[in-house]
Amino acid sequence: MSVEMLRAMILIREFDLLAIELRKQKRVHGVVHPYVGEEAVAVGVCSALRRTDRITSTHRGHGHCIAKGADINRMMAELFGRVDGYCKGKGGSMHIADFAIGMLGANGIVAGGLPIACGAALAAQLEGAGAVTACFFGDGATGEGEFHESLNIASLWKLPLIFVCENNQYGAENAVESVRVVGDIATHAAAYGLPGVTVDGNDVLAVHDATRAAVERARGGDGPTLLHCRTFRWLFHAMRDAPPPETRSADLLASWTARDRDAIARLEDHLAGQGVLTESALRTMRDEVKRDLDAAVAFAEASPYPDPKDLLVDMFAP
Amino acid sequence: MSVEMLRAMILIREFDLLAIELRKQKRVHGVVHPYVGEEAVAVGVCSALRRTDRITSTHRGHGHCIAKGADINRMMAELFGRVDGYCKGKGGSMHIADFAIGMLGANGIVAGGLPIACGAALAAQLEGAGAVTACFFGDGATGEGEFHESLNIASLWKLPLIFVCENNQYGAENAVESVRVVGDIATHAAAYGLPGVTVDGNDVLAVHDATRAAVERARGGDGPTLLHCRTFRWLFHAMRDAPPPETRSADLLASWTARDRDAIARLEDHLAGQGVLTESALRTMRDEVKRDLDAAVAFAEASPYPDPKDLLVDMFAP
Amino acid sequence: MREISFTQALDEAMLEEMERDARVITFATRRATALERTFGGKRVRFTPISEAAFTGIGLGAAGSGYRPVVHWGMVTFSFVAMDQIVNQASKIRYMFGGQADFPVTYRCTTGGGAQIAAQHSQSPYSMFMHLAGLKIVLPATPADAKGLLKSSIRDNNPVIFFECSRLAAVTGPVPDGDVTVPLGVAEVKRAGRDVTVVGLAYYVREALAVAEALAREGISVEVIDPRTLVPLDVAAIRASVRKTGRLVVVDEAPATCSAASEIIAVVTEDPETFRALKAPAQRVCAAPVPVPFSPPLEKAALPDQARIEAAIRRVL
Amino acid sequence: MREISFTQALDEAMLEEMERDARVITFATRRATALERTFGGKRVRFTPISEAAFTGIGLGAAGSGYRPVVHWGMVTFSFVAMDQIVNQASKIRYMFGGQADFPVTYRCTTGGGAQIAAQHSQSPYSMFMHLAGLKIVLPATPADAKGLLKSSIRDNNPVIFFECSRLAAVTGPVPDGDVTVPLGVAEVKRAGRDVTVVGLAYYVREALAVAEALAREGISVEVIDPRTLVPLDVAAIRASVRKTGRLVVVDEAPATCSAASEIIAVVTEDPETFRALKAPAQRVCAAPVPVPFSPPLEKAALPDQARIEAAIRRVL
Ligand SMILES: Cc1ncc(C[n+]2csc(CCOP(=O)(O)OP(=O)(O)O)c2C)c(N)n1
Ligand SMILES: Cc1ncc(C[n+]2csc(CCOP(=O)(O)OP(=O)(O)O)c2C)c(N)n1
Ligand SMILES: [Mg+2]
Ligand SMILES: [Mg+2]
Repeated sequence: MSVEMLRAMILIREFDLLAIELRKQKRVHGVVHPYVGEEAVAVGVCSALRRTDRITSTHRGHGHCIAKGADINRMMAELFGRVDGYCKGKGGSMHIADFAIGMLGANGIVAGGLPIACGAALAAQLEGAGAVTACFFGDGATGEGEFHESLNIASLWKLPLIFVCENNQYGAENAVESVRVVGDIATHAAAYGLPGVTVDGNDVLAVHDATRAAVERARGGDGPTLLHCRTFRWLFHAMRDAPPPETRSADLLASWTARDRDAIARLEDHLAGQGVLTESALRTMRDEVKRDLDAAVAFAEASPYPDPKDLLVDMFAP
Repeated sequence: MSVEMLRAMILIREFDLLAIELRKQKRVHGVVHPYVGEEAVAVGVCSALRRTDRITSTHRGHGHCIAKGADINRMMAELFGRVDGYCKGKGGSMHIADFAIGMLGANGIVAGGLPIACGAALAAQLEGAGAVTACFFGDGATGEGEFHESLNIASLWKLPLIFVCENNQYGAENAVESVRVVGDIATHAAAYGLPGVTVDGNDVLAVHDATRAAVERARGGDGPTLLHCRTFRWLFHAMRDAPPPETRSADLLASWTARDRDAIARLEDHLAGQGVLTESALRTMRDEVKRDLDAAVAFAEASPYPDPKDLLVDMFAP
Repeated sequence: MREISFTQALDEAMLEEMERDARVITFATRRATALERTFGGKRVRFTPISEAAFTGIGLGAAGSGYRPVVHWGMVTFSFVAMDQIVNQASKIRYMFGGQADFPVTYRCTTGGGAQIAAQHSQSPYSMFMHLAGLKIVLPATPADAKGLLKSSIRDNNPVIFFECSRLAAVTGPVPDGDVTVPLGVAEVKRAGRDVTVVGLAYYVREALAVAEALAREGISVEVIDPRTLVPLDVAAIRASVRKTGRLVVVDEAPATCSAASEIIAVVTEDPETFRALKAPAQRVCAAPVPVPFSPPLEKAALPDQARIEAAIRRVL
Repeated sequence: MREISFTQALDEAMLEEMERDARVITFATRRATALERTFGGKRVRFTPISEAAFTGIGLGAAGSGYRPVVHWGMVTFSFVAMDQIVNQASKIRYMFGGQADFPVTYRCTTGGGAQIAAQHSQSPYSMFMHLAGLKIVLPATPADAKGLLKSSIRDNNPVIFFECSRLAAVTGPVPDGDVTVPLGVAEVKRAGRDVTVVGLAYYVREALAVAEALAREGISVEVIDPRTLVPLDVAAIRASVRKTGRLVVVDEAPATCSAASEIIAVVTEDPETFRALKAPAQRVCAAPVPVPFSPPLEKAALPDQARIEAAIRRVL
């Protein structure tokens, strides 16, 4: 399982690094919000979920998709704006969804996914089959009213939900300390009568364990948990034609990207230390990831652009 | 000062009891939301404010107006829909304001006044003359996102603001326990890094003291306080043509309206015990209140309805 | 046929649809006591005053297999939830490439005339019509209310269902049994030759009263009730105007960018209908002000029979 | 005259107005570094991502003596704050009987064309126009952007100032010094005889390009830029249509209940203008879909020169 987690984290990182290159080359369109550095959150959480569990995501959603098991071919085709993309090219990077695997969509609106996640959790509660929903959002989202309303109602209704705050220390250019007074986002939980847990978001096993506990609680009918994952956005907030210049200090960046803090390196070292992963197995894994990504790009480029005459298709359900 | 507080509380109660009668008689229009039973909150808070301090109010706003020093003639004329009303008849019960005394308006939107109060507090902070703003809202308003956003930003900017939650145990027909898990609303404060204080909202002196402390903190530049006042709505939520039937238990009502819990009776007894208020002085006070209210009705009825040709007046400022 | 009120008709629709389909659930800030008794607290909930959250909950539950009916209370309160409506509900199916359906119905009351002033007397359906992606329903009679609410709940898309407050107590004949009214089909409430009056909600009644009065003078007024604003039955409206050559639209929303503007635009831009138009089309709408509280001002702000009649006479 | 970009023009307006009046303050979720350096962190703030709160803060500070300029970022994010706009800002002065003024300016970017898909490509000005009580500004050139932003900040009412994203980098001549452009005055950007084209924002440019091309064929197109949508310069638009007898309105919002619908309605309902109208008025608007991501679909969804030209030919 841990090896699978490592593979997923590497794939997420390489996917986004590739997306940046493709965007620079103008082969993919729109905006790219890289998840590089935060992989342990998506993978730690989703590895504790079942396929039938659901998630909602954010503008920075590629990692959540991959961690929940999305097909990178169709993701890549969506970035390329092609008909074989998850949304037939209608959505793009910020609106990838795969309802078949319970990925209910990226979302361009900060905190916009939280109420929707509550609704999915309500559905699961009514279904009674023990499914849970995990809902990803950033530190910046804690400034929004929808964050508060969702915590309140989820707690009141004991919804099977895990609120996953990805505190990557920044909302766009603003450091989290500059937009809220209390650093520990888990402190919000108390006023709603639900558990608030802070974990090292760069320790995928810790995230997994904390999620598992929250999932058990949720499946047991005891309601939601607020999981606060401290992590770091290695790269820029968003790019269109070119990556914007870095404005944060080199020291800060170095402290988070150091081998002992990088989630991927940490898991590699951990698995190596346990003797579960050899140097050559890791090399093979990285090669496979690269091959899969090359194949995804080939898949995307082989897919046609949507036909303008299909512009009105998908508007209203029959 | 305590005698003034008593007078204000009696005036508030009698004003609203009268408004109910006038509404039954269809002499005033629209909706009436009586503040009966909650008078100690408005009076306790506003007695700790200066005329140059500001408040924002709610749909249940008559008490806040009177406590801040509004003219009951012009209030009454507004309920009657007349040109001498505070809003020239354009606002009615839910939209009374008197900017001259810092009463920035009742508000028909639950939690809608909180951001506006933050704006007034920001203005005061920029002015630097030490003015503060008090912002009234109900227990039901704590379900709204604007409550959360306002607490966060006010704390971050150290706005000179007192958040006054009037927990009257109900939001319309719903008991507060049925819409939130944690009973003590002051617990929200911690996650924003500001003081949360719970007081007996039927003890006007306690409310006054707690407000004074919060005002001092605000004037000193240390930012907002969340003041949670436990009180009770004696009557129905709202009436149009007739008061709706009471759905709450007689025991519950009796426990809150008992002499030792009624804010007005308690202050009467306290002042009598201290020898500050004789029986006859009290009688005189009550007679004066009645006379003032009769005069207000006469003032209102003497005032004409607005001329329909003035329909477009007041739309845009020159 | 039974005569029941608009409100009773809506209550019947809810009851029957919840009986018919166990996936129909409902919530609002106000308790729906009768429904709760029948269907239990799992399917019938009351919520904290958190419109943004429970609007999104409706959408999320719809995308996960349920058919929520969410009552906002007054349309006023929907503005607290506007992110979920504009940025999510109206776009969610299309932007995800049609991979899931979102059968959620949002109900709300609308309109003025009850002296509850600016914030509580709004009629902003055109704001929602402008958003491609929502169906918009606005019934004018108890029978249409029941039949359209049933269709809305069965529709597989987000629907906003507006309930005109002044119609709540109005009674009318409502067929027994499971009778639906399709979305997107206008009804000619009265046939006529000389002028087409398109009325919305309460103003269908008022237009009919004016038509009745003018008939005595030999003026023949056709009254059309679109019943749904999205989809709008453009064909029916245009056909009527091609017949009468004259158009008056009556609604209590302010005129600017209103449903009335839209109806005039769809009539004017169609070559054949334009050629048939013999007089300037007229809007009879609210004055461009927030609805004032004081009765004489409120009356002056809203359309009435006199203003409808005057508009008809202007175009004849 | 200097040639500067739309964005530079707006920056100049902010700088000059903040210099001119110490009561002008500004906030947004994004840091305005240059302004902050000049005017300090008290007057120039960045906020948490809390649009509802900071929209109301702008209103409250305006009612307490300041002149806030609040930048929402994209208009998309204003929907989170819609309660403060619809229920508060648009009604606050009137419902309080005019006892205070609320000089607050809300800025936001708008429009599609950058492959950022449904949520981030909206042009919903008509939703705000419908609300009686807000002034609505939509400039098309750098000079108008600067002059209108100055007027908006000096106006004593809530103003929503839309900044078309596709114009941000466009340059044009901007007069030196303190030159304002009044709200409510349209500009004839090109005079013509045969057809009136009312273009909004980016589509003023596109309409001008089409006019230029058609001039070579001897077709004389008048291009009108309303510049402000509330107040709308109805007189100027009607006068032009009375002259040309033909109207095409071009905008990138979907057509339903749009500014384009409104312009057609004000033209059609005026007897004299109606009589002058020789052909059906035409809307050239976005397709009724959320703006799709993929470039060929997005292109198909939005108006372009070919569609403008086709509409002009249809009415000639
Ligand atoms: C309601 C809303 N306001 C503003 C924005 C613009 N915006 C996009 S991402 C972002 C920062 C979000 O920060 P955070 O929640 O911490 O997520 P992160 O980008 O760090 O993953 C902002 C302000 C938005 N998308 N939605
Ligand atoms: C945003 C919004 N949602 C719903 C309502 C309808 N409403 C009016 S008052 C009220 C209850 C408010 O409860 P609370 O905040 O406790 O104040 P109280 O009435 O008890 O003073 C509700 C639901 C409203 N006015 N605004
Ligand atoms: Mg962040
Ligand atoms: Mg209450």
